[in-house]
Amino acid sequence: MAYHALAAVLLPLFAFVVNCFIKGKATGWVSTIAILLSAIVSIIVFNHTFNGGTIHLNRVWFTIGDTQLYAGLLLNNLSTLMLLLVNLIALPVHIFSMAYMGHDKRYGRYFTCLSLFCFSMLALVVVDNMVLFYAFWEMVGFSSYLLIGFWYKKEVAIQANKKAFIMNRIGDVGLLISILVIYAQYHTFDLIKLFGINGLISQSYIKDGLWIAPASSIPAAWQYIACGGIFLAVCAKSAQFPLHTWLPDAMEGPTSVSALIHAATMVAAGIFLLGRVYPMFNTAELDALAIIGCFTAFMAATIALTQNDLKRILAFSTISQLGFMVMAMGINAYASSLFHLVTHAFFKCLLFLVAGVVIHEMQHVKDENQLDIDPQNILYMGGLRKRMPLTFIAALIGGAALVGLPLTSGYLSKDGILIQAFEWSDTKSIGYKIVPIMMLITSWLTAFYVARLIFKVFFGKLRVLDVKPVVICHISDGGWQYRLPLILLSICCLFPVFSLNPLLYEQSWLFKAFTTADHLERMNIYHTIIPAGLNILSIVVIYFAYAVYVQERKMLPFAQNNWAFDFSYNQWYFNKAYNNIFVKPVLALGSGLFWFDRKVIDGFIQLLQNILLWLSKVADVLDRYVIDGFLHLLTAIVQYIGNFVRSFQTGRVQYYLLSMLAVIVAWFIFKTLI
Amino acid sequence: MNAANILFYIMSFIVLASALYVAASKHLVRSVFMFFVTLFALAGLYVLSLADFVAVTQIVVYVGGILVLILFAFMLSGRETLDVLQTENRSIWKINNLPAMLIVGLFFIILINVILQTNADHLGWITDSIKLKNNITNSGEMTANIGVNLMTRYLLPFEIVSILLMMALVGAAHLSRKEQQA
Amino acid sequence: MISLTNYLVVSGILFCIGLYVVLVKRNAIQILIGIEMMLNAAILNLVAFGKYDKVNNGGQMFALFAIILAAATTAVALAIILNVYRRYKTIDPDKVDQLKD
Amino acid sequence: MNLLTLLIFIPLLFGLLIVVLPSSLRNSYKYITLLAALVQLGISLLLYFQFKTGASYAGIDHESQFQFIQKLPWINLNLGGMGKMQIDYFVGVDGVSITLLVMSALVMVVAAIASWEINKNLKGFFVLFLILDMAVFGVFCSLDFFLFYIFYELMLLPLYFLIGMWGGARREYAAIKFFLYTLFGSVFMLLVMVGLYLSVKDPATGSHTFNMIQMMNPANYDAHSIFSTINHQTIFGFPARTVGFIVLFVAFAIKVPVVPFHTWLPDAHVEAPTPVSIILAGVLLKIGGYGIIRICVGIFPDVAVSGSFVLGLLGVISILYGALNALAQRDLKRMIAYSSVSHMGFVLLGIASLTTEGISGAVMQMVSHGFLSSMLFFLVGVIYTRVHDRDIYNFRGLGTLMPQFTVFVMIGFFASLGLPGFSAFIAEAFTLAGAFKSGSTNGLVPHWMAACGALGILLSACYFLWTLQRMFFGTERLKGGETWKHALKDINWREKSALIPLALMALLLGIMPSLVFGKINDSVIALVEFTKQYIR
Repeated sequence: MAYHALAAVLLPLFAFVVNCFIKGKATGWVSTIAILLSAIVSIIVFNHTFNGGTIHLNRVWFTIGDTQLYAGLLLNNLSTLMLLLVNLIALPVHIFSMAYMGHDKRYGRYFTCLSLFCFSMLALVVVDNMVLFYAFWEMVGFSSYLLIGFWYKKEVAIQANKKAFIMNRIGDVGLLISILVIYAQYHTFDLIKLFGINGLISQSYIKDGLWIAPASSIPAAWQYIACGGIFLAVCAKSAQFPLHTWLPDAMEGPTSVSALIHAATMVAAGIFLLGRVYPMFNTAELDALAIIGCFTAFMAATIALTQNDLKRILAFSTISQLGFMVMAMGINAYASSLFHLVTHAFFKCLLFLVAGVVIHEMQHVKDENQLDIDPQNILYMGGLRKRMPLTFIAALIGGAALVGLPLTSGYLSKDGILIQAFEWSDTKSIGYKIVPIMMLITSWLTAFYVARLIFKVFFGKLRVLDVKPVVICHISDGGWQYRLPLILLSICCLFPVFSLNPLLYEQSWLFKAFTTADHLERMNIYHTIIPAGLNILSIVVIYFAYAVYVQERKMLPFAQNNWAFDFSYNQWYFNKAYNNIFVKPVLALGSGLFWFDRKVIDGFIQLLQNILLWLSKVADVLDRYVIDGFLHLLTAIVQYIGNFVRSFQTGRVQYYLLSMLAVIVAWFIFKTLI
Repeated sequence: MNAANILFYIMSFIVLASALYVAASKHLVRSVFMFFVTLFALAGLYVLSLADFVAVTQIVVYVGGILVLILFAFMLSGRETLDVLQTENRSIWKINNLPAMLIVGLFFIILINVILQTNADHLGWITDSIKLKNNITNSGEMTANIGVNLMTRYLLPFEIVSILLMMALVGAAHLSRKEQQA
Repeated sequence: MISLTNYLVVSGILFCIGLYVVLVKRNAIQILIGIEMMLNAAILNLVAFGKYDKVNNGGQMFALFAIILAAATTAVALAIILNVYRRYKTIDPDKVDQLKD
Repeated sequence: MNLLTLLIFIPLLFGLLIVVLPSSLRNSYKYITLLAALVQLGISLLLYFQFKTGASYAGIDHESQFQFIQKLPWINLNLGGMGKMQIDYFVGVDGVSITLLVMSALVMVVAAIASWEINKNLKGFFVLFLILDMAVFGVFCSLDFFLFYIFYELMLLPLYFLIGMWGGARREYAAIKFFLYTLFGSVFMLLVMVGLYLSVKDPATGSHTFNMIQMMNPANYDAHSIFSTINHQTIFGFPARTVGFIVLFVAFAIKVPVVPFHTWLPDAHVEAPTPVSIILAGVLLKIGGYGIIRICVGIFPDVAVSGSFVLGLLGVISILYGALNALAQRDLKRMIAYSSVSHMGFVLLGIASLTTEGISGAVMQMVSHGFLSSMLFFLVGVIYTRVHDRDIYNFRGLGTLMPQFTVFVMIGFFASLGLPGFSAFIAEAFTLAGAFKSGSTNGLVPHWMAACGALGILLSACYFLWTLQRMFFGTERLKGGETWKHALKDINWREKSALIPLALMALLLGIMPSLVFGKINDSVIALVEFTKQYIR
């Protein structure tokens, strides 16, 4: 099976290499066929491996000192699931892209990068050691960089990809540091040896301020630093506070890319990392994780309320949902977190593809009528329900899943998280209650902004007409390349795929695969009250949104000129703050150091040089005037005496007399003194 | 302090003052005439040191001879010389004179130094001559004594001087004659 | 009695003045005057010391010879000055610094 | 004929050929030079493949374990009462030098290709180039300190002239600065060398020797000599061995260059013509690192152990300082020069850790940086020869004008900033791994230094990406307008032929690091073992 998995990973790489050398439409087919094959292989792998124990295959990569580094595959439930998931998301996106990017001049380049991403992502989920994990972790970031900046002439796009890469780099450095700390502590990079059952991590403990491992011990601070590094990596990749700001900007890339990378797969890699290294964390660190996730989820949801850019709303909702997953990890709801990861991947990808179709059609409208509008702005949309029914239905399904309405996959995973959050808070002090409560509020906020999005886009009337009364518009669902992915993904958003019981998340096969304890025994009040309360209130909120946006009733809290709106609309001013707090000081530090380098260090060298020059001049003077000068002096004395004597021979009588007298006087003085 | 002393001081003051005037004067004719005064006063000093014959000779030869000769000389040399010389505008304090003054000053200090060190009044031979009554007093017939000495003791120098004098006169006459087409 | 030292001091001053005149003046005749002054200073010394030689009268004798020789030199010098003047149209000794013409 | 000797003196032969060729054939000089470099590359590859690995071929402090040895008596003077003077022509390689040899040979080929742009005084240029070439290989191969020193000094002179005569506007300033700096280092090195000579006795002959390998054995030191390992002599009140180490270290630190001895580097790089920049960055800097490993650590392991904190600190400072300075640059070449400072800081950090990972990583970083910095300087040269401008702000959207060039730039930049898959990633990761491990095992370099070093990776991303975004992306906007637009043609076959091998090597080493690690591993283990006895 391991070789199957290897094939699944290498197929996109093969497509990438082939695409490097060919051009034109063929590239799309190469990539799509590769991902199709890969998906088929991964289904086989999944069937064989899921719940079938761990498969580990490795070969020596290289030897350094007496440490041998292996390159290998590690297939367990988590990686097999991710392998399948990535392929299942990537396949529709590839199909979608063939149409979506069909008219782009750099079509070939797009699929080349897409294949590179798929390879990196697939490799990331199956590798068995931390070095390779880091390598593909960063490769994923790199391919995302390439794809965000795909339209490299667009200034915002290249700003965004730079920002994305650098922010991810912060996380990468964190990850690198924690990998290296772990290596220093355990002398191995192997994931199984480290995090497996009875692995090295589970054998180590913190005692008396020391982090004691079987091999060595270092101060406990380094355990926190290692975990902090992983947090940082998770925050960067999964766009959690405080490193979340790159994700909304990353929406400058093609929408299909956003669907694949920035909604479903790459951003989930952070959660996947948490899943991989889960045994490392102690309670305090998990609490921190829960708080980060909770805060991010809430913050992103509030921001999503006011955004007008279709993709940006979805981006913030992604951040929010990722916050849910991170929090779930933090509250020990490991299985729910991964469950939500999977369901979220499907419905968010679906929503992005819907957005892609809408944007594509709006772009057509814009091009055909030469309008000066932003095709992504939901304020210009509306009433698309009738023109693109399939898309509308897909959006409804996706939206319902995102809100967590019953009968969708989102209901299963999200409610599971909420229920466990309440259960978790019961075991903690009262202050921790705020976490589940905020999550609850976030859920309602989610319901509101999803409703706002759908109502604005699909209901009412086409607001482009406000800009220009008569427009040619051929808005439709598009060809099969659009329809097929939407249908596929919509199906995946419904409950039967995950659980036969639409109301009990515990019965999902996916959930069961990751839990050891049987949660059915712990049926308590939360299990009924939360889903019910949540959904009822969600429906209320949706109706409220309907009232505001479709029936256009004026409601007081929706004035757009208060500080709360500004705060939300400007994304809590994070960009500005980061620019002022980090970017500018670092640049200033760079300039300052350059000044220092020029003036102080180089100045010091210049000083030395000048001293040297001065010394050499002194030596020169010595040479010229003292040593040479001595000879010159001799000649000069002779000459001077000659001249001196000659000067008496002026022929002037009085002068002679004067000289004589002077000599006499001198003689007398001489005589007197001696 | 007797009359001789007072006279001596007066005379020497005149000598020095007139000599200084000569040195300082820019006017040639004036300085020449001032030189007369110097010479006269000197003659007075001779008299004070009891050398009346020398004093007379001084007046005769210098005042009567040399100065007249000088006056003649530049009267002969023509008017324009005088003009040039007289308009010469030079101050004694000029910087050019500074070395000369310095040297002369130093020389003077040396001279004074030597004079004071010599303590001339107590030189051996002078005290001897006072003891032996060999010094001239204002009682004696000194002019006769000079005459005798000239003809006896200093006869040879006297003759040589007269020959020299004659040669000088002849030479001077020869030099100052108008040159013909030679 | 007038002290010999007084005579010597006066003659020293006179000598120096004469010397100064000789050194400084730019006129041959004035230089001649300076020379005469120096000579007179010397003669003054001779005369002053001659006071203590009653028998031989050495001091006064030499003073006489000196006076006469001074007269002779003056005559010759004046003759020379006249000749120089005729040739160079100047009697500034500084400007007469060529041995040949 | 010994292969190493052949390798060292091949350039000299070709150089002589150029000297005797008349100027009318001046167009052939570059081909001759390229041929020399290719022959050298061939020989070095032959050496590489013949190089035997295994614990019995580790080298370091065992003379018999070196390979391709040639040892000829060179200057043997009987000084009577003073003993015998023994200077050998002694060359040989072990794991540390073999990879650097191959790397240098390849960089030399690239530099020879880059020399196409030289158009004045060709004979002088290529003869100096080949002399430099010879000296570089001599330095890497010589095992006799005297021979080492001669080659070391011999490098200086051609470089001085190459920068001073074929350089940019301020070439004389840069050349003098470079010359003074390096001369400053090497003059004091001479003193230490003589001191070592007087301290060490060859046990076989009983005479003083310059043999570096004999210098590594503490038993060979005279008990009363200045660098005696038993009696701790002092110089000006400082322990003599410490002083010796510091002097040698400063000499090599100037080459590396380590902050604060680095300021010659930006100037020299900026003013040097492209091929010389390539050699400077690709090869010369490595001589510093090589010298620190072979000589500073090899001969003074006791001091290296006790001073490793300072070494590591300097390394970290170099990493961060160089990176921050690079961030402030407008001149592309200067930016890359500062990035070299930053990247070479990893070498020092790795060496300071004295762990197998750290030293292997350091050697890997040297090899990797050899390829990558050559590539980057070559890329700068491409732009500079076209429009004679290097200011980052004067270019915009080069990606549209020169797509292939941009691809190479991206490869170069991303490889340099440590993208996995390229050699720099492996090198930097393992340097840092070694540094971290050192804190846990031998305690030489504290953990926080390694953590700070990791920040350098972040900063390198900042300045490379900024440059990339500023110069290559966006809509095209050039300072020179249409003239530049015409001048900025995409790269030609010659340039590609230089860039492709470098990019491929960087990629290959990133995917198969065993190409380097396999050869150096035994030597590195031996070196670590060798130093271990001094760690308390």
